[in-house]
Amino acid sequence: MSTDSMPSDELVSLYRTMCVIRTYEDRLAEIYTEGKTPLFSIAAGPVPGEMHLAAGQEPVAAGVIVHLRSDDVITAPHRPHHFAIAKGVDLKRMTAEIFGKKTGLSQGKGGHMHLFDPQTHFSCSGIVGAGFPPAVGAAFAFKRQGEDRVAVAFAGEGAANQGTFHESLNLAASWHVPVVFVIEDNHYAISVPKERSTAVAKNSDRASAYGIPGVYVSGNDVLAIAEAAEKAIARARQGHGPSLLEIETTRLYGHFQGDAEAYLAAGEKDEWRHLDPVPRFRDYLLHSGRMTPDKDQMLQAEARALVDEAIAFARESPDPDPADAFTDVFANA
Amino acid sequence: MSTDSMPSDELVSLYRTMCVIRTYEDRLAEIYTEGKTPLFSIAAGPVPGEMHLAAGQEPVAAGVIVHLRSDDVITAPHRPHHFAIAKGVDLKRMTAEIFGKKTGLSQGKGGHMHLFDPQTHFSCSGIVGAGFPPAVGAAFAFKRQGEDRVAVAFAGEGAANQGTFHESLNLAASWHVPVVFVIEDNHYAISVPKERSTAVAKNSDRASAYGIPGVYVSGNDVLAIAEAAEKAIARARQGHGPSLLEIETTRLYGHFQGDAEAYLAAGEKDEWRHLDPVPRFRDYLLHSGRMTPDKDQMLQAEARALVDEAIAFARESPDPDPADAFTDVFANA
Amino acid sequence: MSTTTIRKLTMARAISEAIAQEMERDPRVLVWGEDVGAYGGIFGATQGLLPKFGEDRVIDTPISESAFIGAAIGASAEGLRPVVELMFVDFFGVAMDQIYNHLAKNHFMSGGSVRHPVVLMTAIGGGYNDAAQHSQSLYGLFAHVPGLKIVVPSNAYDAKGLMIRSIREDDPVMYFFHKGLLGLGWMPSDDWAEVDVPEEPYEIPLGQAHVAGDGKDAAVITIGAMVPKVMAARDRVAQEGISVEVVDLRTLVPLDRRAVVAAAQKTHRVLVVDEDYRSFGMTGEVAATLAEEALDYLEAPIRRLAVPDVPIPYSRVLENTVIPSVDAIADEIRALVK
Amino acid sequence: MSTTTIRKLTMARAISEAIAQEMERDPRVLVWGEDVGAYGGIFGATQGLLPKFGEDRVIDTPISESAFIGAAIGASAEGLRPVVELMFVDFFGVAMDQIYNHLAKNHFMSGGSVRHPVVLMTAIGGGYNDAAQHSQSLYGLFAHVPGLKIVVPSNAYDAKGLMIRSIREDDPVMYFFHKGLLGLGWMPSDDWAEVDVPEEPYEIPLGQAHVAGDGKDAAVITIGAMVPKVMAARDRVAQEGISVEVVDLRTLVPLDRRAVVAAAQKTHRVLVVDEDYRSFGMTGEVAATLAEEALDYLEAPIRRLAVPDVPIPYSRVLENTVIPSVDAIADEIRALVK
Ligand SMILES: Cc1ncc(C[n+]2csc(CCOP(=O)(O)OP(=O)(O)O)c2C)c(N)n1
Ligand SMILES: Cc1ncc(C[n+]2csc(CCOP(=O)(O)OP(=O)(O)O)c2C)c(N)n1
Ligand SMILES: [Mg+2]
Ligand SMILES: [Mg+2]
Repeated sequence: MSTDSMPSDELVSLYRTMCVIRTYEDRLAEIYTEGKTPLFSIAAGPVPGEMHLAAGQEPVAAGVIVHLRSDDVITAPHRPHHFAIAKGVDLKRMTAEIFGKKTGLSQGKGGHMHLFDPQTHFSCSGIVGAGFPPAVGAAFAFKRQGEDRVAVAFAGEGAANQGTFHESLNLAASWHVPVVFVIEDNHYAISVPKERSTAVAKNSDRASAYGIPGVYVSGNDVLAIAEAAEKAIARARQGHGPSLLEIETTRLYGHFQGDAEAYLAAGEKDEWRHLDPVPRFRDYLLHSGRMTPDKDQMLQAEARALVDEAIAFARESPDPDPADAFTDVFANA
Repeated sequence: MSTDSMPSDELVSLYRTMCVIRTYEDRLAEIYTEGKTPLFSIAAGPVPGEMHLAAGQEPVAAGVIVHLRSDDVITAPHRPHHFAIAKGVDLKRMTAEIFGKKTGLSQGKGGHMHLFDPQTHFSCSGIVGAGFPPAVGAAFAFKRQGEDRVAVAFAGEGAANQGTFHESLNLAASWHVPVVFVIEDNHYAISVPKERSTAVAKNSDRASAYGIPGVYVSGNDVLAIAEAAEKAIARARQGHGPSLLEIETTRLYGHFQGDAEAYLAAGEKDEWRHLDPVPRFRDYLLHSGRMTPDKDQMLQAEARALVDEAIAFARESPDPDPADAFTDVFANA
Repeated sequence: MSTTTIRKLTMARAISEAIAQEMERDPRVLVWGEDVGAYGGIFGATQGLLPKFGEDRVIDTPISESAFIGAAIGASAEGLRPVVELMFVDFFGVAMDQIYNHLAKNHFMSGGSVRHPVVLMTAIGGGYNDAAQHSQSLYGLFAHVPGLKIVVPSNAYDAKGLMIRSIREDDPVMYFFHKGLLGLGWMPSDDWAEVDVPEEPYEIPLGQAHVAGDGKDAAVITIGAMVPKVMAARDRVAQEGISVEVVDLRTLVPLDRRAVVAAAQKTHRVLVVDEDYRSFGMTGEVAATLAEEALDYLEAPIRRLAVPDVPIPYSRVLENTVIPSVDAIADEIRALVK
Repeated sequence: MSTTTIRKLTMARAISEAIAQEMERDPRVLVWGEDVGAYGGIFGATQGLLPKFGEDRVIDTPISESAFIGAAIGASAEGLRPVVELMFVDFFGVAMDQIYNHLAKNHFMSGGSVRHPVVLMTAIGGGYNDAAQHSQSLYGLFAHVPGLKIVVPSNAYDAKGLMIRSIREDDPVMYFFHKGLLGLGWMPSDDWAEVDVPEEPYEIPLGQAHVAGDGKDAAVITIGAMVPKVMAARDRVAQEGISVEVVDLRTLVPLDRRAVVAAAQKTHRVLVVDEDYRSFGMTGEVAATLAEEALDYLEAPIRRLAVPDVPIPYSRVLENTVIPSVDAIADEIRALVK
């Protein structure tokens, strides 16, 4: 663990967020198989469609979003749950959405890749690289409206090769708007390793192409992430313009559930295990005396209860009405 | 003028190319007004439609393309004539195309922004930034086919803010293919100055985002350009991968003919005049004794004759047949 | 009693006046795009806005259409109402994902909780030899994907009322102005489009076609710059005793199918004219609507006249061949009533 | 006498076999796209190619669709014949300019001197709850713009023959495979599409519809994954004594208008079924063709069934509402013959 100037309760709160995320993702991984075994079938069960889980990537969400307010904006990618949870999206309505239920954030119209929550100013998209421009636009609105709000665009390292990355960083820098671009480097874009798709080792080095700060945070270390993010977000909030963070992290499940990861070298994934941040951060907190084992047990129980409750809510919620398919194409009909 | 290790005849040949381009562009500027006065009308006269002239930008074309062979590929932007001339595109057929004639490169289907010449491997496009990806693809074909050919993508400084710039440089660097990206920095994209649209002063600094060399050549100096281009093209031809050049140049006409340039500050354009490369290079050649005044007169006369001939050919050529509009949508009908 | 000043305006002036009035009324309305500031828009749609509203509200962008159109998504979700210019519709391909997967769908995908009051305005059309990448209409393609309202005015009066309505919509609206209707001195332009326009702001609702000419022998259903051409063809065949009803659709989404059907019920013979590509577009949809809802009224096969599925060629003689002309329209009408 | 080995193949296998055979025959044929190498294509269309042809010919790309689709333009002009995968058609918006302004138009804009023998293959379709950005068909949009051939196979036999023909074309071909026809174990898939496929290479020409079922009371014109659904509906109404002709268009460009008209001449009643959006698309074009060329044969209004101009919703109950089902098709047929 790197520096730890944070008070213990804040550290424990980071841990708590990570626990909720991990509990949630592990539980979804289980539920996702319901109705899909013995032969995996993507369309079957209570949670159909693609499912991109973020277990292993908790520190990015927790460490960055701890510095955000509820009125700050997040645009997230196809792998969105950890960000949504850290941002405080209502877990019940989010889960109901993932279950395709009427009580979901979008009444079942959006699904796991399309979580929208105007209350916490959260949105995501299934199109790689699509979240960069809207984040710039939101930041522009804040500047124009004289607000000290900030927008954060999260995306994977694969997304940094999309044209929108370049256009958005340039536009944000030209407009000098309060946005932070955060790249999650989990080493892979589906089956394609970063070093075979990206011409530089660190996307953060690309910040110089826009005259903005770029920082790489290695080790999937929530404290280092929180530290780097604090600076970038404060900078944006104080009107000093955009910056770029790239954060090393690790994808503990496959790209999506059902991915056999046959493209990985034998044992390759084991190497990533040392980056598994939840036990590492737990050990750190316990060993440094910042958290008692009891507190840990309690937090984990709380996380389970929260997730249980959300899932029960989702399961018990009614399906949408077939006629709902025809509404909400337009606001002014 | 910077270094001049080139033999005199090569220098004079560079000058000759620049003279032909300048003569051509000035003549087109004149012809373009035919039938369009007293009230300018874009659709009237022998040459209708938009017209983007490259007078002032001759050194970029001459200095880079002098290092190319006829089997090397060029993709050019909406302002293409100087590149086409330097590449050796048949001036008669090119001019006939610009006049919309049956004898044109595309039998009148393409026009000034759509000059295609498979013989010299030249093409251009009216879409800003669109030439980057095809150049990477051509370079990939060369590598795959074991050829020592090179592709060069030219574009304006405004085009460097398009997503295709980023994607193509990254792809080229990842694929390690023989392509050179050349940005013409004429300070403006239509009415928008570079410093208001581009977050860094030099696009060449963006090369580091792809781990490739990036060189800025200032002063619109054909010798400095030729020197920088020689390295970049040799590097590509020898299999050492892509590079990026940005070249300062100057747009002596408006963005397109008919542009009143009301967006320029008073006197702003006069400042650019010192960058007018043709008289400067002429003076240099004369004063350094590399070219006699007689030779100069002869070259200018030759340029005029060449241009006259091309324009006469275009004027005298027949229009396409209306039925031609329906052919060439597909090769296999 | 209120007095209204009415002047003849070019369509370009009508558009910029509409935007200016909405900007005055509502500080959330802003304009951005390439060359919309000092230049006033390549086609004059933002003329006069920069001096009036300043650089904070009239903003030149880099040539980064994905970024600046996508920015309208985030900005509109957070309180602004941007009017964004895509210089030529032909350039949509560099930004289509932001347009159709996000701007158009977020309202639906969010179950109605997110709104994007954005006008994306863009220049369309040929007739001045700008060739295959600068002369297209393409609105049929945007009408095909759900979530975008599609506005295509044919004259200055409609242009103003439709623009004001578009800015006030809480939905993304694509507003297509034809270069040959704008009344730009340097562009061949149909005088027909320069009409009386009240100075005061007014709205024209989306989804209401307009009967531009009454007739009984045949109906021509059309839109945009084809409206004046059809009206000219109507005058021509009137001298031959053929009476033609002309329906100006004005918007493709919503599509006024009732007006389409009514025209067939009235005249029993229908020609559909368009400057977009012929197949899989506007003419197909209108003809299909008639085949579904007005079959029994049709006394002759539907006829369609549009760009015949070729890229727009550069050369004058070739371009004139593919873009429907008054002559060609008149011929089609004659064939229809024969 | 030649002997031909015939096996039942899934459509995914048929596609990858077709590509492999063309790669063997012609060293200029290469494959690139996201996850086409070690992964074998997310939908298996490039399965087995990497081990067989190596990394020089089967190439994983960055997530840079404009660059790698645009690269096919330059590569094909300089001697290669790339087969490029766009993982889902829904992503076209990030690369559309390269596709429609360049790949599609360069042949025309060059007066025929430049050729782009490129196959751009892509996955389409819903039915597995992947929501609004991963479930579309959208081929109608590509059919609207000139210069692209549009292929949409409905079964493994056609898939192989059409792919081989597509690779041999000197024109850009967009090849759309429906995820629900591929025979992937993990994706709901129609067994109907898994049919006998000869091992030897063979071509199916573009532009020839196929009568998938003979009938006399009504005709259903359709394409892609709707073909098996229509065939199932046909079986169902057959029990009620309704005899249905089924026309599988197989390609939209070229469109076999003769087959469309013939179906109307034979049965006098036509339903058009599609999984693409309803308006301004395939169903409109087919219906319009009938209104133009077969009006006198029609004894009932044309009917259309397609995705009703809404984004594809996520929830199962909602998605099932908008994607034409066997039930809905059967109901439409019944209404048509009433
Ligand atoms: C424009 C676009 N191209 C391709 C895809 C398919 N796709 C979905 S996720 C993904 C990989 C993304 O990798 P990365 O950005 O590193 O994020 P990660 O999945 O590793 O979190 C791809 C290629 C897409 N959704 N959108
Ligand atoms: C994608 C796209 N956006 C906008 C335009 C309109 N446009 C044509 S040229 C131009 C300016 C280009 O500037 P630059 O790249 O610097 O080239 P220059 O004209 O200065 O040579 C613009 C905005 C276009 N053709 N394509
Ligand atoms: Mg990744
Ligand atoms: Mg420039």
